[in-house]
Amino acid sequence: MGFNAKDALNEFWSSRVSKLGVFFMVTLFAISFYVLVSYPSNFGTSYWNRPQHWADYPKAVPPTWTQMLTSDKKAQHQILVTDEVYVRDKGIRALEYSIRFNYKADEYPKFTSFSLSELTFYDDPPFVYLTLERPDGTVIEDLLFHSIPYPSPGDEPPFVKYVESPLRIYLPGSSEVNSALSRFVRSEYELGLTPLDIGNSGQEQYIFGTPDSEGNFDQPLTGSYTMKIRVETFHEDDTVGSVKFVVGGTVFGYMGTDTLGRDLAVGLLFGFPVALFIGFITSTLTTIVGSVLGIWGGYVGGRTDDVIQRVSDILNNLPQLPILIFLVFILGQNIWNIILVLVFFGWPGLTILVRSMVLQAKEEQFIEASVAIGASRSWIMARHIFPQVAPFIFTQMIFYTPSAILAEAALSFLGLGDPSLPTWGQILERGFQTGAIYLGYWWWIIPPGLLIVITALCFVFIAQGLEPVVNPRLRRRR
Amino acid sequence: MVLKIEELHLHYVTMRGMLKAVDGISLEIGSGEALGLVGESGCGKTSMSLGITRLLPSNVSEYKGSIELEGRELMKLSKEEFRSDINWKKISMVFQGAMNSLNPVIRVGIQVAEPLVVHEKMRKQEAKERVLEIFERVGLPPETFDRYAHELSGGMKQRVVIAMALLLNPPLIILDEPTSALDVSIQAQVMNLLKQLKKERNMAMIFITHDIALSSDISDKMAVMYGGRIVEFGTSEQVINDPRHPYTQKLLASTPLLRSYNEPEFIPGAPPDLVSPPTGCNYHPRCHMVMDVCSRKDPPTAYPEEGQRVECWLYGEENE
Amino acid sequence: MSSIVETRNLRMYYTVRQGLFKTVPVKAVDGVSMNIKAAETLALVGESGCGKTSLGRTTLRLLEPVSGELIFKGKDITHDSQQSLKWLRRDAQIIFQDPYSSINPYMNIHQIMEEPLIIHKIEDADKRTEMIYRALEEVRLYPVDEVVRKYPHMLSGGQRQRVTFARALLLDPTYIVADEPVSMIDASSRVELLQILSNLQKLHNLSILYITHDISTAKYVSNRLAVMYVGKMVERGDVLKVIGKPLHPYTQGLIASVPDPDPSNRLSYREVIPGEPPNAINPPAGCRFHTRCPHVMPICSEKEPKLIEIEQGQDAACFLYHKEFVEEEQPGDKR
Amino acid sequence: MRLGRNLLVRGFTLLMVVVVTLLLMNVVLGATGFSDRMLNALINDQVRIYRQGLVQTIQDPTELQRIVNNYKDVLIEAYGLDKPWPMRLPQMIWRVMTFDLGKAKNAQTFKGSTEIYDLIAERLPKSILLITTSVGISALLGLTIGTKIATMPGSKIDRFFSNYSAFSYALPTWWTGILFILIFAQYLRILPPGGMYSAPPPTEAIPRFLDLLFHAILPISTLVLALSGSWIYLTRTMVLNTAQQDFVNVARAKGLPENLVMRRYIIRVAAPPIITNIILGLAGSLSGAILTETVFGWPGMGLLYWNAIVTVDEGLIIALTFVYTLIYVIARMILEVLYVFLDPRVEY
Repeated sequence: MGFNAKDALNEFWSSRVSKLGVFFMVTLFAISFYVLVSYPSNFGTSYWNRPQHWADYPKAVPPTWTQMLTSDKKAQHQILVTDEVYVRDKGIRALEYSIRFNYKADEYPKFTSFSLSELTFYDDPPFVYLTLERPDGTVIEDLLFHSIPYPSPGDEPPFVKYVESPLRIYLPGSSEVNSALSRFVRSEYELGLTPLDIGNSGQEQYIFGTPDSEGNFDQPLTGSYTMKIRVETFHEDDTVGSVKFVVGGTVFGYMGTDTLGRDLAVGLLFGFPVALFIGFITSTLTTIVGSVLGIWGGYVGGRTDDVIQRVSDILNNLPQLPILIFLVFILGQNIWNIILVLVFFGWPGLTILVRSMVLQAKEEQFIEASVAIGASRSWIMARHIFPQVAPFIFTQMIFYTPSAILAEAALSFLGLGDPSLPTWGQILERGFQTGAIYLGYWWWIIPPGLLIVITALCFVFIAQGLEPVVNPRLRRRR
Repeated sequence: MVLKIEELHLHYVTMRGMLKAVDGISLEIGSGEALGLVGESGCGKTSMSLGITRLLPSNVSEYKGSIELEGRELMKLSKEEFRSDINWKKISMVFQGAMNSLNPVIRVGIQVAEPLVVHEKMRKQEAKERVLEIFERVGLPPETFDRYAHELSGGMKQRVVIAMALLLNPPLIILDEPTSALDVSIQAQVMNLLKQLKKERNMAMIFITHDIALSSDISDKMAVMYGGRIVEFGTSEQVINDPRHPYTQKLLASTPLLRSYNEPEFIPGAPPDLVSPPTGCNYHPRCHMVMDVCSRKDPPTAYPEEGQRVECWLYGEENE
Repeated sequence: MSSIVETRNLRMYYTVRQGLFKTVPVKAVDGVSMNIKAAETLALVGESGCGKTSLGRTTLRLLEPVSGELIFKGKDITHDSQQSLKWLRRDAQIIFQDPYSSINPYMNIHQIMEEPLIIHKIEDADKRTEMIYRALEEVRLYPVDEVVRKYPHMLSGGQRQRVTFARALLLDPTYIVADEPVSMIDASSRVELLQILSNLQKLHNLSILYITHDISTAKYVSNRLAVMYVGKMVERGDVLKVIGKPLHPYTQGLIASVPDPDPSNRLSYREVIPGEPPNAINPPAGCRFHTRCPHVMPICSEKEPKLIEIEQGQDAACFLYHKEFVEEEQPGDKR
Repeated sequence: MRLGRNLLVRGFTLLMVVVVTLLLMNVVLGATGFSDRMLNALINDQVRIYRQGLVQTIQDPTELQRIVNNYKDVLIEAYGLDKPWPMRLPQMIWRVMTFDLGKAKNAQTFKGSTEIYDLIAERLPKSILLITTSVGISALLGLTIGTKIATMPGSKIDRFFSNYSAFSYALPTWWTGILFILIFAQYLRILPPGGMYSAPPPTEAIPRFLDLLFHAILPISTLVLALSGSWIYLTRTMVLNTAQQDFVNVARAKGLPENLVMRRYIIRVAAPPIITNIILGLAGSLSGAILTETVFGWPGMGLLYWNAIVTVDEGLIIALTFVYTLIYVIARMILEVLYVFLDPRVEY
């Protein structure tokens, strides 16, 4: 039967797995496209693998949605940032920020922290005041007071600070906060608690709670809070980049965080384009090398063929992973090294297959007919041999894509991934090395593996759907 | 009568629709008689033999009719009864292409001996002796017993396959194009062997071929198949010397003769597509004597002579 | 009449691997001299493996001769390079046995027919189309407009084979090797194809080498008949003479083996050649047929008979007719 | 003797594989300057020991330095460091083959040896135990289930296994292992999360064996899950292909009982190609084993490999790569022998 593109497409589309595969594939591409557009190019080095970037994030907490599974409402980790400033010029010049947030949990936050970045001042360093307005109308005045230290002697104004790393104040570590809270509970609830008592029993319950009849702070006060931040300055040109208030929770984001506080959702998303990139580049290069050598060797025959056959036989007989480990270890953990090594060991399998198909294809009499007409070798290979094996090669290319993705993941898992490009395998490796399995951090272990499996499956499904369409055995004449 | 078939139907389901490979066939063979089943490729000859031996492919959608062997109705037998009583004991078969009929990884002698061990519960040594006897009869040296199929020439393989079919001395043996893969000189040897065996053992044979000249080399009776039906049936003399159906006439006229001169003719057009056959007589689009009625109604069966049967409107009654 | 193709003592061996390192030559064509005249059809018959196909291919230089001479239209082309033979690829064509395999299933008929024209640099697309239409009309593939758009799988075997005929004719060749062109075609259409072939031959004054194992079709299309046995030509001559009165015992056996439709056939045994053909790696010494010959004599296993004229227009290589004519040993004979 | 020659040919090819691997490894080591660094480290180590031995007897520091430098020069010459790396190739290959690659940095045997050879000798049997058991079980599953479902193509169970094989292709072994630990060891707490024996291991033979079995369940299940899918599917395809051959029909026409047809005409004929695919699948099982050992802390060569990577132990990595190639080649050789006996047609 001749090759009919429309029939082939129909046949392909008639299978459920192909549809599933195509659906997944489209999704993968959409996500990858989103990532490519929205992520910075130096994501791996400047964000993912830079601990400072994740300082405000909770460490090793499960995703937010997990609280839907339990009766207790967990404290959601909130990172609240604003650069919307109100400048008050009467009296003391002050930059005022206001952050509204909701607190709905049944437990207290783990901690709170305040940050400020990109401060520029010209005269004396500014003072920072934090005031919290609570849902029940009570106000904790001057919850935090912080004076920015003086610049080093010899520095000239303007003094620019907190650009590389922001000023970060961890509230539980601050005795001033405890004193402020001690004042607050005395004036509001007439409770005599020393700052030391506050610090020992956890200041969060006093910031976020009200006492019951027995004076116990068991239940957090839920509702809308407003944190007012006032930066009092001594020069009219002083500016602040942004301020940040963190309510430390026990659940975070869509995918939770790892022990470094990295938002796993961010890392997992980045894995999409990387996986597709590795898969496609590797399978494309492998296919090109493999099919060119296969067609050439198979058709031309003779000594060229012998050499190609020998080499591919030997390479194909090597156990891949050990050699992969060895080569990547020696050559360096660079994505291109990994891809090149995968291609180097990938082509022989395809060459052997393509060659055997070409040997069969060249027995077709229309090849000899073409020779008899006076066609050149390249004409015959391009016009008569290639079209016969092309659908098969295409399927093999799709089939090889997941194995490249899996191979990279395996290498990454063994600690040989390219650190500048975070992949799912690397996330898993970090999790494994940290002992996430034994600590029960399932959200660190299951999603990356699942994504690898789904991505690989999507290609396998498509290849399976294509197989009956292109398999020459299933597509015999008459 | 050894074999009597009535209204045998065998239809397949294909991607394109229902394929009526065998569409109501009747024939009968007496003991010691050879029936030549002649037809072009795709006319249903091979399906017919599969229908008789019940070696049905998985896509069969309809299989009905009556097959009577030595007075016993085969269609009523269960699968297991058919296997243990009929297969090879009563009907053996020589398939097209001896190369593919032999298991490549088992010594041929063992394959030949198998039916003796399975059906007659013979001990291995005894079975081997019987196989060697029959090998000698078909002209195979005893060493053949321990050979693998790929070590034998085409002619030898064909003899092995024939020996295998003869082994249990069945009353009926079906030969499906047994010589089409062989060279003419070997083909003649095999035909002579078949003729001898037929005479010696008084076996009934169905000899399936596309070559009417070859068929005449052994057949006492002939059945000409076209588009899933037998269009003409009779003794070899009747069919070859006095063909009645226009198709048989043209088929004979299109055969180049070696020993006398004729200007061969051809039949225009192509055999019918059995998924969507023409209405009325299957042959009418190619027939040189086509009439109005041919395209409208199925042709009647006529009996121009004793023992001769033709499905054609030329000989049909008007009231059909 | 002048010869279009002539071979002198042509030999073509190919090698097969036996074991790992050893290769042995198969003497497919082992010293064949023949000629095909202008506008004549020579039928080459023999059983599978006798070298008839190899001989046909070698005359087109699709297989490389190891020795002897190959003369095409008076020019020795035995050793010309493939690059310098482009004219031959235009002037000589081949038709294959299997119509299902001899045209590319991925191309439509127009593309299939266009290929030789593009290769031979016929640049004008309109002219190409015109040539294609004319050729398809000559092989009676109507309606041409529809046929050119079809793919091979939409055609029957006979129609496909007509496409290959038309393609072979496109470049207006003088010589065609037809290698079993009808053996895979149904009996009812076979004759039609043979008629087309004969008509084309007359119309274009073609010289045809008709290779077949079926002597009865050879009788209808050819002027002369040549019989090959294990790489050697054993008999040749006017087709009706050879069939009517074959000289070589092999030809006699071959002809006796072929039945005509006749109900009385079943009543008698056919005269047959005993045994099977020897293999061409190690052919018997002397006359290659002596192992199966009913008339074998001592000399037959010692010397090789020469192919010489026995009767007017009929040559045979057999000691029954001429004990004195021994094939001279060729330098290439000894391994 | 065709059989013997065939085996010889295969043996030769596989020997070539080992040679090429060695060559490839050493060329890469040489060209990247890795072997220079390694040999330097080796020499410095020896020089340090030599110096310590001399410090007691030679008081004069310049004299000491001179003697030590002399010794170092001798070593440099002995190790061939004064020559460019291609000249050292034969020596280097020999070194790899004899595991003469220094000591392991951060691993030792039970008895405390850090010699690479001792380490591998201790770990190898444990890996082989894991690999052979899993390969054996997978092959058994592949053969039984594969032939079974081949008799009912298109059925539910057939479709189930074809989906299963797609899954097992897409499922990374190591992730499966991690999931197993998470489920069976972490949450259900019915199986140990890793290791080969409990600590302390039982001393008596039978409890010891049961303990080993207990620890082996998860790693073996992981490997079997990864391997069996494709083997089942392959067996099914091969059996289905064979079942379509003419001689199977002939066997049925002969009235042979269906189980005999299945055994002698289908499975027997399909066996050689199935074996071929199992041979090819071996490479996969090896890599699966490295990762599985790592995940489960199975103290075989795979875990050693991982340790070597984590501790950047060049010598150990080189030696292990070589050993893995060797194992693979030997396993293939065994299967090839089997193959030659199975298929009378085989000719190379």
